[in-house]
Amino acid sequence: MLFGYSFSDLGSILVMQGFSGLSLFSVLLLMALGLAIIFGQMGVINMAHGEFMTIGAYTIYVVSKITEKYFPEFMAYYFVVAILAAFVIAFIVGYFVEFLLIRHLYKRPLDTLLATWGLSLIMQQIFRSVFGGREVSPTLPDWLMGAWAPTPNIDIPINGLFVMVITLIVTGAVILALYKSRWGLKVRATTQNRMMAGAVGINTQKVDRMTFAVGCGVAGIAGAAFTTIASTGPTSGSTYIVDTFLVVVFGGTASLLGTVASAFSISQAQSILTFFMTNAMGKVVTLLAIIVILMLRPEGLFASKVRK
Amino acid sequence: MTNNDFVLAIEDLTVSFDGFKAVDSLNLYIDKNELRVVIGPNGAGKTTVLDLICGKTKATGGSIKFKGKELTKMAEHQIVRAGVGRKFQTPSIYENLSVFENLEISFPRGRTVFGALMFKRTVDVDMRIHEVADMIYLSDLLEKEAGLLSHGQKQWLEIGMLLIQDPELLMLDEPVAGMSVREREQTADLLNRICRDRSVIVIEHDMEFVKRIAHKVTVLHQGKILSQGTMDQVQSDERVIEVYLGH
Amino acid sequence: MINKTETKVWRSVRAAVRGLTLSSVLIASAVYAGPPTAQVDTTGLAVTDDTVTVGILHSLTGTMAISETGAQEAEKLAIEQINAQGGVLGRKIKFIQEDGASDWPTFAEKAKKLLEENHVAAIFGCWTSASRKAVLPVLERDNGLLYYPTFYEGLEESKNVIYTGQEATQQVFAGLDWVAKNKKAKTYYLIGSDYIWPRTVMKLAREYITRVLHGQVVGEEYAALGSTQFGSTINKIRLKHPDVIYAAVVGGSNVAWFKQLKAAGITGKKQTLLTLSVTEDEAHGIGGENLKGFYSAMKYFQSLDTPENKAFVAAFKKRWGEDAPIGDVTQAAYEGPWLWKKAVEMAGSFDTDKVVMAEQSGKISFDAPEGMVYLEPNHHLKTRLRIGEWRDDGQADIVYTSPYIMPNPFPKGY
Amino acid sequence: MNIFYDRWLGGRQGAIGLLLLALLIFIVLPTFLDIYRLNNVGKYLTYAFAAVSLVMLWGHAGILSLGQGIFFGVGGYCMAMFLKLEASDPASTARQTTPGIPDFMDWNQITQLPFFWEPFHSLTFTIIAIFVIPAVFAYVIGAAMFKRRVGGVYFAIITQAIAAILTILVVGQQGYTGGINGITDLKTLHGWNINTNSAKYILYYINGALLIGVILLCRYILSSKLGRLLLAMRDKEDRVRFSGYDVSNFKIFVFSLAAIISALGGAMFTLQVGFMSPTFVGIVPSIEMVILAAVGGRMSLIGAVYGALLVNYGKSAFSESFPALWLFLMGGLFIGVVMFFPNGLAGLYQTYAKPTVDQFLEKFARKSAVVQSTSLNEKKEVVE
Repeated sequence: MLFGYSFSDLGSILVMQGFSGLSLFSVLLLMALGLAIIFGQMGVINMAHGEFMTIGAYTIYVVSKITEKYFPEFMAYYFVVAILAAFVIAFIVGYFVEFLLIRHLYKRPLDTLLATWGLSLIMQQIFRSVFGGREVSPTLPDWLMGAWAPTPNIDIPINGLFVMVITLIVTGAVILALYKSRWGLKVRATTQNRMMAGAVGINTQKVDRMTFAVGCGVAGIAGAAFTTIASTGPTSGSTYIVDTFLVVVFGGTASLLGTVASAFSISQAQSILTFFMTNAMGKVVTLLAIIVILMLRPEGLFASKVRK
Repeated sequence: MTNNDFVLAIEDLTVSFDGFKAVDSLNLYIDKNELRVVIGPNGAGKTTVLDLICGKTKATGGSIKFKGKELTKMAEHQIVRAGVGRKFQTPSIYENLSVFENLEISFPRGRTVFGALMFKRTVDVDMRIHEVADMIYLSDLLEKEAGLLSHGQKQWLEIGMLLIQDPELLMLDEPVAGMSVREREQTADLLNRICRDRSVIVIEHDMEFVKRIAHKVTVLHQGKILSQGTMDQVQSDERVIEVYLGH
Repeated sequence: MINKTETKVWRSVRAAVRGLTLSSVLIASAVYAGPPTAQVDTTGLAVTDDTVTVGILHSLTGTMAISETGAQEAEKLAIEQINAQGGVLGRKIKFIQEDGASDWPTFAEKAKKLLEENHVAAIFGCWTSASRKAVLPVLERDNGLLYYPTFYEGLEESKNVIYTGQEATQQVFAGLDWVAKNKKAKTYYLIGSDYIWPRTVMKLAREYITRVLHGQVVGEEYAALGSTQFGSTINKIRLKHPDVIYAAVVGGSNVAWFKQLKAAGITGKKQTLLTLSVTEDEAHGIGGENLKGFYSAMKYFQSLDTPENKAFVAAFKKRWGEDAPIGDVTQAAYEGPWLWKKAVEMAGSFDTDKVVMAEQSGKISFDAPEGMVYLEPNHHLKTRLRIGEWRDDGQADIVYTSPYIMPNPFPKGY
Repeated sequence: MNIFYDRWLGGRQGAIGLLLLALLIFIVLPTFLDIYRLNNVGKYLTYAFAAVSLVMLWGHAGILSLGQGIFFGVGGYCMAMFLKLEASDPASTARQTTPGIPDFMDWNQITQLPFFWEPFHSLTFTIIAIFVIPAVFAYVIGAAMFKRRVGGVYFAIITQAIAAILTILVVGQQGYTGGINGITDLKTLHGWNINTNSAKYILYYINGALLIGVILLCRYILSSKLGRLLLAMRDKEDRVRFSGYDVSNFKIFVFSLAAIISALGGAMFTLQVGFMSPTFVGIVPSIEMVILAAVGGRMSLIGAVYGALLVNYGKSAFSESFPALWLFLMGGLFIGVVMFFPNGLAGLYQTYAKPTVDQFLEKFARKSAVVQSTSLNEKKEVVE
């Protein structure tokens, strides 16, 4: 016995606590990926990122309702399709947003902050007008909402596992796309030196539009994944925005690996702290720690030292 | 001969960016009232050396002594106040202020917050500004918005912004880049005049220009000194030729 | 009923008499059922010979719009029904709606506008304690009247507010009694969102559990408003093996909380959970399948099987659509206009002071969807408490109905 | 002419702009608006403080702070704490378990006043605190950030995070802060009832006067070498640094100044609205404050005031006429300003109104001046 708890208890808690840390990690990472592309690579401060997540969430809702109504026999599988749909829709919206709004503002990064804030207000109101003020809840397939119990007193949330898998796939895909594909090369070229990239015949406009759209698409996937663990309402996306930015900034805007690392450290810190102190204080302490570290390393965790 | 006899004594200076040594245990000594030109192929570490001296980049190792004062530990503004002025490669001036205001801001008074708040445009300030403006051939453009000056004039203005602080060591990174032949000559005269009562380090590619001004030339290559001496000595040094032609 | 008609008659007679002297009033009183305006409104309210204006003040935008939608729908429905029955003192009710935008200062500003610019006779609105607290000084300054529908922490009794929702003691004690008796509960884990209502509720619960039920509180925790991560909290709960999880989590957090419970294998089958913050509205957002088997303590559930409620539900769905859920607060909001009507008619005037006098008379009651409710002199309702067990269709089976509970906003010894 | 005219008023153009603003605030609005509307305008003008502070900080020094709400809140809370203590005398709180302490403390089982509340019994201390606390707080943040060269987007996001932390703390520590409800039900200032109409008029005028005062002060600072240095730093930070200035000190100064100005607004807000709540410390209001400055024109002090008035008036007007749609209009406004009028109202004035105004002034001057040859005047107008 230890603090009056049996060791099997403590053991299983340890496992589950570790797991909840990991699932928080995958949540943060998934949120941050899209922004890491848009903000990290393009330097666009997209305050409407949360709303793009919400798009994903509502997509799941709509698809689930449709499936329920017309092909109930597919209820168990619709989620996979829905996630792709979430990506596509968010992607398309992002594409047009870039075309109508963002592309005029590349020279004024701080102004993108204001404009996209306005955009987020508009998007929230659109959600409200279309889906109503109330929260909605997509009917999720049962296999997704259950828990996997390897031992009697360990329960591993399946949706947690699910989110992890998605995160793994998306992260892998993004990293490959950015560092291995031709497109990625163009993106990095453009973001590092717009003029040169243009000079060597890269269609920077096209690249920008794609990059932004992909970032939004990823946000859509994140939103879709969150319907399994959190709420879906007109404003639910906006609650993530600060955390998301912190993850990206903390990781050092330049590198995706940095984003991964920061998401990991933040999530672990938060989940451990919230276990030992109250939920609210845990969050406060984590944020404080991030700020202090950012002051010591203004360029973020993974910024490389170069002649400026 | 002790380091304090030199205006600037750089010893064993090293800086590395993620392993790559941009400057590698460099030793460099500048005399009083000397005009030293530093040349070398791209990536030789010329600009980095200036960055290290003026504190823009922090050294990984080694020492930089200015009149016996260790610079590597000091903050940029302290180094400037100690008497080291630095002009950047691309002219760095306040485009939307007038020439006069550009010089005024650089005038070494009211450098604290409240000093700046209380700063008054007194007669001596005015005289000093006109005096410097004459030196840099801009006396009749004082009210002009700096952004509207020609590239060469901008270079001069920046030099003037340093001169008004009357530094003992002046560092100029490619001062004649983008200048017409006429302007180059004027600049050469300017440099020869100003190095009478201060030491000057110039980074330059244009060999003709270097010939006109250099007392002594240092050739940098891969962060090390390749050769040093008068222009003729350096030019006849086959290692130098090899490096330049090798490119 | 009879003496009311008598008074009506008597009033119109008096009106007629006075009318003789003022022909204009004669016409008025002849044309309108109600007594003349000069008589029913001496404080310059927005009352004409055939209309009276009230205000509706809820959040239509921002995070709180999620919860407040139902309330303002119910208030509009009640007003329409009252008008269909001929209105109040022979005057049709017109309403002006303002958006509190989930922002407390905005609530105050709008309340002020309704009272000082529109001179509304009463305001139906507010949801969060914060919005009510913001509006309160305005009401007291301009002597306005607010009907507040939400179950709340109590500790308040303003002359200018009628609380149609339950105050904390009404919602807490009976529920704990039930869970202690029927679930043989000894150990409790308390969790709420971090603001005044959950903290007050939990304070009462803690005292009651230890002092009255001789149970044990094995854990107490508050989640930051809007936080969506409950992994660690849930693990803490597992470690304690409480008989009952007693929850008052609100807003978006609420949804995350229940989804993550379900996912962690903590379901109604394995664990008793009693919540104070889940009505049919929240259930709609959380998803019935995630609530199945958990319990809510409310004074009203949509599934309540009485003719009055069936009629109300039918009317509500007819007006606001089939899939619109009806929660406790929605029903309480519906009571507002009706209680006001009764008080105004008893007072025979729209003047706030007279209406308040009537409200405090202790004689006002209303046959609401939830059953008879009695307005006590302390501005709160005497009601029952019900325990509902959630089904996966987002509706609850009522498993317990308490006897009537007196409202006690300032409980001694807590 | 003399220092005051040139530097405080900012020359003829500036003086006239200021005069018009003063006319609007002190005469036009009070005559045409009932007290309810005027009180709202007063509220908007407290946001104008924050907007003005951002013009200094963001427009001129190029430092974007998404945390001005922090300081607005600090100022507001200081004032609120004083008023709350006055409002919770033993008599009026007799019903509580512990009479004589603010009601929310009683609800959270706090039995005696926390030490840091004690000094707020004194109005003098409170007023000093309204200036000092934000200044110190800003100094600490500023020193920590600017000495380490944290700037641009990083600074913006860190300030945002700090705002988030403060909100969580204020909401979480409700025993000491009133939590999400904020500090409500404030009644009197030294026995003077701040909820009466006369009081509201007086407060409105005090507020207006303070705002004008702040603008004058900022004008003075901007017209000094310090003002030019701020611009210089914004555009060529390194050059300034290598001209021998300790750039971080200047940033810390302007950041602290901005903090004080915002706090002043917060305090006036509490006085006029009668309560303070954590919704002001948060991220949303902080961003909206930036928007106010942007709409007004981020370089123009007076523009900021008009921006604050316009946006907030629009907000309440929209939300009264179409409650469900005002977000569309607000969002549209933000985007529109950034996309089409990056210099905001001030920019519009510069491009469209100013020429005519100048001409008018020219004529005006000419009338009073000695006779001149018409041809010369024609030239003048062409030049203008």
